[in-house]
Amino acid sequence: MKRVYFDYAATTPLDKEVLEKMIPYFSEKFGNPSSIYSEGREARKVIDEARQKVANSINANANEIFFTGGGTEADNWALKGVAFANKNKGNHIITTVIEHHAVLHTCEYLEKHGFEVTYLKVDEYGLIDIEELKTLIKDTTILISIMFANNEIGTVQPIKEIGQIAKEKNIYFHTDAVQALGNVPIDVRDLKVDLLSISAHKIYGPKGIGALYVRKGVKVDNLVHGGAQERKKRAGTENTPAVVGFGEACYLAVTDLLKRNQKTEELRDYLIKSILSTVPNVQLNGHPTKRLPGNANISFEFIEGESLLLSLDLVGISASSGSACTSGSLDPSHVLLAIGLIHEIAHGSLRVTLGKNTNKEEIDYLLEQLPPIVQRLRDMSPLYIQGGK
Amino acid sequence: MKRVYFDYAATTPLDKEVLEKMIPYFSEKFGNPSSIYSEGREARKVIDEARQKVANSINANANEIFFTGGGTEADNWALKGVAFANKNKGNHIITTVIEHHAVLHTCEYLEKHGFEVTYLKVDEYGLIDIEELKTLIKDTTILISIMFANNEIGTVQPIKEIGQIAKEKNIYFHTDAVQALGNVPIDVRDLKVDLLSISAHKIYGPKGIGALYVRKGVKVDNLVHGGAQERKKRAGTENTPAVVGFGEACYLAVTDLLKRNQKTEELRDYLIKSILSTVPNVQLNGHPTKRLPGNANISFEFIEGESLLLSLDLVGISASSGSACTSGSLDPSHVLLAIGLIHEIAHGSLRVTLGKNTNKEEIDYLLEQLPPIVQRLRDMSPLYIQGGK
Amino acid sequence: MYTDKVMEYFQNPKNVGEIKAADGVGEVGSPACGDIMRMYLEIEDNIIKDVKFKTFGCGAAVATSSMATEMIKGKTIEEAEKITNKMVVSELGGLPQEKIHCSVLAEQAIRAAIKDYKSKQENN
Amino acid sequence: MYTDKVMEYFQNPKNVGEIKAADGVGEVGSPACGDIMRMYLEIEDNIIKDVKFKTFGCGAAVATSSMATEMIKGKTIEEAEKITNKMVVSELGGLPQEKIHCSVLAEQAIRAAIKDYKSKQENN
Ligand SMILES: Cc1ncc(COP(=O)(O)O)c(C=O)c1O
Ligand SMILES: Cc1ncc(COP(=O)(O)O)c(C=O)c1O
Repeated sequence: MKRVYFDYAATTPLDKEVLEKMIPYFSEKFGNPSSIYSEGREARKVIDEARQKVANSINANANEIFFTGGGTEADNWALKGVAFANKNKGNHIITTVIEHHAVLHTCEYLEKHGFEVTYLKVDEYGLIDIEELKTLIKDTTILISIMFANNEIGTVQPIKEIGQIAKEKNIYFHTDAVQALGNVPIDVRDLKVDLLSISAHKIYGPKGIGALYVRKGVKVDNLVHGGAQERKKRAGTENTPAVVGFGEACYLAVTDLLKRNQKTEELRDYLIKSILSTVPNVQLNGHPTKRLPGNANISFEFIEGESLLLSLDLVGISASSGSACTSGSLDPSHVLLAIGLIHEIAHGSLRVTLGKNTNKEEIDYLLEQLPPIVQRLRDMSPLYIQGGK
Repeated sequence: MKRVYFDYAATTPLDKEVLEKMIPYFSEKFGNPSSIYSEGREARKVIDEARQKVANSINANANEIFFTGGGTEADNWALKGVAFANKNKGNHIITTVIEHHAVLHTCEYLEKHGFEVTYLKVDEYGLIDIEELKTLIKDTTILISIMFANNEIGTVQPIKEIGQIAKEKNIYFHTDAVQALGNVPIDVRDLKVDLLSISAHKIYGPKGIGALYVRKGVKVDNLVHGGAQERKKRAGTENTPAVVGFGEACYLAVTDLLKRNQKTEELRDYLIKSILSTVPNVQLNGHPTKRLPGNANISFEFIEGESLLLSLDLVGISASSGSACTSGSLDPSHVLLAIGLIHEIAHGSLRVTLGKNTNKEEIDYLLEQLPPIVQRLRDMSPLYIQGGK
Repeated sequence: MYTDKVMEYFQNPKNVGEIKAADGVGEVGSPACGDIMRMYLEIEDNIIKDVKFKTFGCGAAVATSSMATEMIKGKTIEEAEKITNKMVVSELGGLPQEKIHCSVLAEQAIRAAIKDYKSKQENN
Repeated sequence: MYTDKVMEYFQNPKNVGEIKAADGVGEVGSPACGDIMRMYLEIEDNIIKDVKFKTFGCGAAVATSSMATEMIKGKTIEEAEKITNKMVVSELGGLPQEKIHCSVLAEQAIRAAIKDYKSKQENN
């Protein structure tokens, strides 16, 4: 059976072009970049080049880019690193209730270690309130960490405004841009961001590598201690092929970004409109316009997400849900609850995320398969009464 | 120019066979293993299989293996994780002065966070004294972390005896086995090890992946917070191709281990004997027999290591040194100083590490090139007086 | 994650539906926790003549509902009461650890429906 | 990490050796820190007629020693005293940041050798 992948927000296939660039660094040019002989120098050189490409993709300087083992590590590092390095200035951190777990669980950890964390709530579209943010800032606030774009509902925050406020108040501003890179233009200077997390596998790069942008001058403790790699900021033998791949992926991610987005948004809007107009008792989650170009998140009343995913999988469609069942917990997505969805609606959510090669045929296949599946599950549901609630 | 690589302790080329197994998981079977659709389930399955292979290579259970971003992260996790999770029992940690920086700098970090660390010294061969270890144990000792085999001088510690003592005293025992895996048979049950760090790129596996063995029942805090991956112990999207490669590399690393070691040791002993008998004013560092099969570490009086490495590089030979100059610091290797070498001798050390494909021709090429280079550098050295000191 | 048998029961569940004038109806679970199971029993001479279910829930919830209905159909009430979630799970060839709680729901739904039948009988 | 010119000077250093009855000898650095430079000067009529060096140290130390000797050969003492480590580094086309300290050694060695020459002159 032909398969159609609609979960690009979860992970993307490694671009063949990117893999090509990585291949030589696995078995032939495998030298440790910390070594001074020719194999090592060669590795060092391509790492420097890749670092420049990553930096270019967010308008940073190369020496502000530090490679990590992924987006999660970058988030952990940003929060713990800033918190512990600046605890003499204060112990208060502001974040939001809809952050990725990489940020939320790190905040919980920090709360156990003497920090106070305020979780900004969001409106029905998943947007924070800038005015509320201002009122929450205290003398002890040392860090604001607000995600660039949400991984579930795709809502894009007013990053520039937040950066402005943080700058005025002299507070560090970190943003988790794992979902934003390659989907939204990012300029760390213009946005006045101090720290920013990214991850390669979300932009057709390799898994197991990410980066933290740390603006020059920002005080941040190390997270991973050891050798002198990454200018003594992040220890561990450099993953040369992954770094090379990440550099290339970043380059491709920002090339023709706006043109690509236009195409993606058209397809995505066609998808959303079609579903909303053909399937009753559905609702779009997230902001109607301030959202990632490839993100559609729709709740189907009366049915549960995992059943929907399994049914789609059986006809060759891969998508994701905010249902708890997939993770074995009982609560559905904290993001869907945060935008005010009641439990059973949150359980019945479907996240369809489009990639750069998604085409209309794939969307049409989904549009053909989805309604009967929803109907079948509704027919099976004790919550469903023909013709609505 | 043909190049001869003698720095297998720094990193190894990815085995072509291993790369073959990884390739499908980059661009085709790229699904996120946490997803429930077919692409995700497929990834989950191969990760489970790889975990079993890694477990088999050290006689652990699969559910005691947790993948990390490398050996450094595994060391950081083991030490910080055990320290913070058990601080109600005590705050004392015992390690050695010759650990890798991944352990040493983590210990320094822990000292800043209220832990007391005792650094066991070593004898002229780099061995710890078991009796001394016993006397250092206190009521507050919660962790002993002693490396399996040293990365610079190759000395292999009496791990089983340490495990026995730790067990008797009810203290957790961690060992950094990054250099040991694939070179020494490892059986965590027999050795009574509670935690053990390994890294794939040292055993012809991919860079950017390692693992921490955590014996069932050991209390350890998380290091990287976020998603529910690795049974909620280590967050971050799984690096499927790297995991698959690590599994395969572990399998190959322990297959025919003893036969491979015999060959390697023969070559290594031939190398050492030849240098010691043809070049005056040299000495072997590390233990004569209790050492890694592929490790030769030799000091050449009157010359400095980086010059030696550069000269060797110019004739196509890659090797490593304990000289400080390579790292930009002034002090030479802490390991060489710990075994009692004076500074100028430590600076003039050469580490030659053999790999599984190293052959006699390569050794002979080194033996042909090395003596005139050493002589040339000595002739340039103000410390050298013809015919000895 | 699911066995082929679970997927087969998820894809082609037996006994989905309602029984209009059922002799016993049981509903367990809650929308909040993502699983609701409603079971309808038709009982004659102490024998479960027919059984139907409706389930809002994950794949495991649907499959266990279906399997449970099959296991009790044609059985006496006493026999049906002895069906445990473990038996349902083992008939399905196992469930992932984190899904075991769904099978408990099936067991509870049967008991709730039988209880409902019994209380109706008493009230008669 | 090193420029081609540094590598060229490392591989084929000029003026390696000793001057038996040198007019001035300067040694700087210490084995502990991994760099020792010894410089020998032959001076006639205030002009550096010949210069030789011996160096224990890294590639940068060897290359800067060699370059420094070339830069002062044939120069007056006053001119030689004006040579700074920056000038040596720039002649070599740059050095990695962490190696700049090696070039300071070359500057110091020249000054030490000239000082030795001057003190010998005074004692004469
Ligand atoms: C918003 C966001 N932050 C962080 C992460 C974690 O990144 P990684 O999987 O590279 O650890 C993800 C994806 O999983 C994400 O979507
Ligand atoms: C003994 C030892 N421990 C830890 C490490 C760190 O491993 P990795 O480079 O995978 O982070 C190394 C190698 O660099 C090592 O030799």
